[in-house]
Amino acid sequence: MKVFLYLLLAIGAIFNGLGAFALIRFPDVYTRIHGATKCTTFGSIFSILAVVIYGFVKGGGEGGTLAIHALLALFFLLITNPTGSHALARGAHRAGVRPVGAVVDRLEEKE
Amino acid sequence: MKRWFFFAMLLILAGYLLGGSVWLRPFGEPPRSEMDRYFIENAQTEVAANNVVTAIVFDYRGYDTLGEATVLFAAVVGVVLLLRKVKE
Amino acid sequence: MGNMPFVVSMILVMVGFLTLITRRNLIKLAIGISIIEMGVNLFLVSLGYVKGGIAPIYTYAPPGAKEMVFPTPQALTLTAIVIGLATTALMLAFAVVIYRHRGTLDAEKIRELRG
Amino acid sequence: MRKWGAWATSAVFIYIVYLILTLWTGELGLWSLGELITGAVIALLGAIPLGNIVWKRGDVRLLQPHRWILFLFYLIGPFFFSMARANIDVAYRVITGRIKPGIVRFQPHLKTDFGRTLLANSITLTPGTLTVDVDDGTGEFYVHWIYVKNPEPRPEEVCGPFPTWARRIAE
Amino acid sequence: MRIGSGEGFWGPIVWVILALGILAMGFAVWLQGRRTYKRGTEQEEPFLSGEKLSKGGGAVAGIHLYWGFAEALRPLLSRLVAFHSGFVGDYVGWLLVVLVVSLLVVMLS
Amino acid sequence: MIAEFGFLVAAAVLVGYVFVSMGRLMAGPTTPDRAVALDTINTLVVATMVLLGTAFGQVVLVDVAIVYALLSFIATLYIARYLEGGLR
Amino acid sequence: MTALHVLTLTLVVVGAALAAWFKDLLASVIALAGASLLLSLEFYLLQAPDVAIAEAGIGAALTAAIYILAIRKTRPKEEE
Amino acid sequence: MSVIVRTISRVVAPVALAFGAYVIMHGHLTPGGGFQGGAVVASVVALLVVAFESGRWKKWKDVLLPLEDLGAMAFTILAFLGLGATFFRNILAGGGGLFGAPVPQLGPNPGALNTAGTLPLMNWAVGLKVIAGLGSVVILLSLFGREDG
Amino acid sequence: MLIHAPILAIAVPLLGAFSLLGLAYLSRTLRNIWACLISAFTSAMAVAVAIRAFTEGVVVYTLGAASPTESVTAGGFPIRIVLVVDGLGAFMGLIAALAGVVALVYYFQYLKEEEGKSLGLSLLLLLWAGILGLVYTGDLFNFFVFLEITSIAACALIGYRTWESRPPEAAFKTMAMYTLGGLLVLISVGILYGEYDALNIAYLSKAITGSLLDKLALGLLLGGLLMKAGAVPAHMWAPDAYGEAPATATIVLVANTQAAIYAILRVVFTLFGGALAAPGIGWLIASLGITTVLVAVLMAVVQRHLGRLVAYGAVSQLGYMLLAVGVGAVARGGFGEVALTGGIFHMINDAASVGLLFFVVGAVRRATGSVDLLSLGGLGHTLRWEAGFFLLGALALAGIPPLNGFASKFLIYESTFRASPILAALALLASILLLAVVVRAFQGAFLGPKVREASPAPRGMLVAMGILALVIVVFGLFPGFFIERIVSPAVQAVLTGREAYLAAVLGG
Repeated sequence: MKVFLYLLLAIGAIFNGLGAFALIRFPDVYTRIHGATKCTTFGSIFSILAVVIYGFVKGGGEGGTLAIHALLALFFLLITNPTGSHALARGAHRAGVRPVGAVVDRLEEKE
Repeated sequence: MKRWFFFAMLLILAGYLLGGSVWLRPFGEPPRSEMDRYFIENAQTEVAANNVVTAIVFDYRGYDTLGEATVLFAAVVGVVLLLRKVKE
Repeated sequence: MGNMPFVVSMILVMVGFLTLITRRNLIKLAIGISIIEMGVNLFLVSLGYVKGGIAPIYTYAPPGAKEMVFPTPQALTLTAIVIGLATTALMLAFAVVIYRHRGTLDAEKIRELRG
Repeated sequence: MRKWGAWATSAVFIYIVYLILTLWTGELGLWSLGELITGAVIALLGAIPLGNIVWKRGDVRLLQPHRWILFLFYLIGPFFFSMARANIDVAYRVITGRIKPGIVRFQPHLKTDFGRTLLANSITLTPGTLTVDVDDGTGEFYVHWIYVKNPEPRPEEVCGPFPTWARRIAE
Repeated sequence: MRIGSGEGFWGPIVWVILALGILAMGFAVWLQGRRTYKRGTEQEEPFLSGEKLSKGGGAVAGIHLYWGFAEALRPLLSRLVAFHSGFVGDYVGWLLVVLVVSLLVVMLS
Repeated sequence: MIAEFGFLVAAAVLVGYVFVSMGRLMAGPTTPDRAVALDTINTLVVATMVLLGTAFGQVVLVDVAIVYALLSFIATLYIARYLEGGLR
Repeated sequence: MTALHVLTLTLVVVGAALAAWFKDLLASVIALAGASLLLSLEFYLLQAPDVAIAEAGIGAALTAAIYILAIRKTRPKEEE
Repeated sequence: MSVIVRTISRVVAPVALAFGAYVIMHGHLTPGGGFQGGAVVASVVALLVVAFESGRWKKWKDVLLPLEDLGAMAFTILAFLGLGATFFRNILAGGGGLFGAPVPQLGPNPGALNTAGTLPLMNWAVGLKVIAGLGSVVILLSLFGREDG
Repeated sequence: MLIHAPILAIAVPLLGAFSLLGLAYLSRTLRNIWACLISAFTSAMAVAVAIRAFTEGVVVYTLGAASPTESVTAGGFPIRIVLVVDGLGAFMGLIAALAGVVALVYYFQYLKEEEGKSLGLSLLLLLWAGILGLVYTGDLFNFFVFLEITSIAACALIGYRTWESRPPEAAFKTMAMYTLGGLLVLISVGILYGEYDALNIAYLSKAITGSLLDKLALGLLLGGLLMKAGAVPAHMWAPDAYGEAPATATIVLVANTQAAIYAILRVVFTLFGGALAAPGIGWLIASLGITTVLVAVLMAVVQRHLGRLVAYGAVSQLGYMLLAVGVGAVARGGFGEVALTGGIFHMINDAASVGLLFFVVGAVRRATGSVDLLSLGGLGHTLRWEAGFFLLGALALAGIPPLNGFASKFLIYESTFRASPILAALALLASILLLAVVVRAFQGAFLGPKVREASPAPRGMLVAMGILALVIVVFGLFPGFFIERIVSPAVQAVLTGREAYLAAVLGG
């Protein structure tokens, strides 16, 4: 059980770190949004899943509340994170930031 | 010229404040704790609240909260006053 | 490392003051005041910390805990935070109205009241 | 009539969220009587301002339970799988730096707002794609693709089976 | 009705009597005026070496009073006016000065 | 069932990642870059808060994470709306 | 624990310094929101959840919103 | 904003409202209280303002400002209730009845909703005040300088 | 009822301010009547508290306890917020009551309805309640909160005329300075709390040992409060604020500034009066005071904006008070008592004369739409009453003998002379200059040929000015009476009342 939790935490930490490093590594805004959103969301799922499992195993009012609230936080992350990224990407495109080295940009053609 | 003078003043103030914060006391080891000890021990019996902070905010120091609500009210009234449409 | 929260709060106060005396944009001045407020709030909260203490809430508190963190500074900080928000809102409203009249936010140019 | 429906739906929604938040807080089953009553009062009052913002006509269909079951299944099954794939993909791109980005357009033929939203968020979280814009009228998606294989793609090339899922869940 | 400061004292009654006395003297002086004064004649015009004054040029605006005094103090006053620069950063800087001075004095005393 | 220390370590690692994102916030050539960095920091901090709440053994602390997950979204939306030229 | 404190406090200082340093007002506000968020994390570490919620709700969301609205109503750049 | 943001806002708004109400309601049990919950709900107003371009905010402002008066007055009147003993006396705590139940057990406990006397009522008054005040500040700032404002 | 008088004097105007806006939706007449009722009740409560404090000694009111006098727990330390009214607090309460009532009387006909009259009325009540709370409180953090209430309400009032370009600017500058001062006070409160785990002034005063950190806290407090009291060189917000605020708010703003001087007295004599009673602090305040007097008067010489000119005059009066406080802190007894008598008596004289001058300036602005001395002139032909009131207020401000300004300035000169003759000579010189300045203003605005038509002020405004003129004359003619009845208890509370203060709060 403990090993399982540690495994989940490790996966979460690794993917979160991947997101942070993608932020440094990629060349322009859109690719950074790719990396940051996908990896941090995925990593947070694992981190919070560890907490949820911990809470359910602990049981009782305390553990149950912990698990439910952590799940709720996860749910909010899951629905707000991609939306925020989408809004940022759209805002960046409207603000005139163009993808670096783009082979095709249909949105610019439309505007 | 004047700006460098202000910088010097800021440096002196920084010296005072940083010195004061270093000499204040070790972090996390308060020397006296009469008032807070009282709050922690008696909040459940006197106010019947589990959250001691709320018990302080609304009961022991409720008057501060009234003042603080007043500040917010004054700020909102001020914003309404400033941003209202004035007939030229 | 011992007194790091206190030192950091004072550094924040210094950063805010530095912003206030070097920058000229009115909104930047409001940002400086916000930074000072952050420093003061951190100072107040870290005053109440007790090593090894738990949050001062009895609901589902861990049974083996020895001590609780002091609650008074937290109550004070709550008040201070809301006061800070009120101040910020009012200052920004002033800045917006000043911009309406002058078309600029440069404090060097907004000096009709001098002498 | 429609207004009443919207109001009641948002009230139910708020009530459900409140009840989930206060699970295990009482002795009356899972909830105490006080929680149930306060939750109801909050739901009734909170639905007043949100009533004509939150729900549109036809959204009531979303409360059918089989859609929720499908949604959960989708979340755990294909969605999670492609998310994992997406992360491996990002790791690959971070390490090698092989990108060929571009913004492409495609038409998934989705009509409702919720369907479009579900698809857009799925696209954002799955391999190599990021929704940049959605045309309000025609419903065309503009997607930033990190490795463009085809400048005029069909929906399946970009996002696999997701449009079908979105149609099944939200329309 | 008097207040003392340890060395001297101040009683307003004496001053009121004094003021009444001065008023009475003024009244007496006013009574000595000429009976031949008439409105609307050349008696009303100010006498300035026999010259006629141009119409409406007789008033001194408030801003011009003590012009010579302000001119004599010009170096000091111009420096003071420059000191009140109206720039918010300066306000804060001078607040810092007051703060540091008070801190120094408190620490040293 | 003592995994608290593991939670603490994971939280520390996540806070370490915030440093990396802060580097992007510092360096980001355009404002959208900085906004993306802020978004990443938000997500990392939410995860950190949940982990720390478990590590401290206090259930009630997790509420803070929920608030954060909800509200960081709003700041992001304001930034995005500003970038696309709205809010006039 | 100590390491967490040190990390978070350093981050707060960095965020505040960035907020003071940026010329672009929007970037400045973003840095301020980040600093506020990390300050909230520090409050959390100092076992003050009430203050952390207040700082999260007020410092990070509402203050950022008000600042951005005010910038939009005025000029986005700090002119020199 | 795009249709996606609007749709997600429509989902998030009631959830955040319910959560803010939960924070206000459980102010005496869990972290939170009038200010915090009020700030959460006020940011719902901010969210709606940013997500929906609409002319209805002027109407909302006209509703919110009297509500703020109402909240402040309710808080003051609750404080005046204690005037039999002293101002701000918590007359309901420990007295039995609807709000006067004692805590279930001293020390750590799961908490009960109907404790703490006037505290929940004050939480609601302050919460109402903060919601209305901050919400109207956001709306006023966003309406300033517009033709329809 | 009367046992609750201290809190009613603060809570009732707050409730009034909250309810005014709602009431204004219903009917404006109702709103006006309600405001009058609130103000009458509040000033009655302030007077009742003052009578109790003058006759029975220190009044203590504990908020939230089972009974108002139960200020400490079994352990001997206070945990709840305490209102403490001693002679000084009662005196300041009287000033605030006078200022508030007069401002309200002036208010109703000064501002126009479409300019947001209800909002201004609400803010005025909030400012008033804030000043009363500031002077009555016995708790340091509560002191900070009320400082912020007064700051925000005052700044919102300063920016009242948003359609002009200058008031928002003045309000922004004032706001920045006030907020910084408040934050300095808050840091100081934090330091004291961290050392002694208490926030009660009496308890802290007993516990303070005079260590380096205490000195740091004192320095920060003094810095913030001296700024708020308008000491040179951090005085620059004051002429901006006074000059641009609507005239009805200015008298309350002056009372607010005097509350800062009250706070300096409280900090120097009560909070740090036991352990840190060094004369250096007194010399600091006195020298800042004399600098304030000189700089403000010299600046008044070159002004051409009537409101700003009077504002600089007001700042110079604040300098006199600071001078007196400083001399009192130097000596603490003997001629220090005389100085404090003069300084504290000067507060009410200053409020009356400066308030009267600003009221006249407001009437001039209302009548002509301009306060520029270059374009004014000959207003005495139409605004007869205003001209008379302006002359009276100006002479009182400059300290011409039969009026009240002289009575207090006389005491200040005498005592300052014994502390340092140079200071006294400079103060006297400044007074003469001030006379010259106000005579110039009077000449420029009211004498000379008639240049424009102006409508006289309505009756309500004249009544308010008349009240203040009456105060000036009566206080000038019978200074001994008032010094004996209301000033001397305040002075005794400052100088020797620390033990009584501590005993009243802490018991024993």
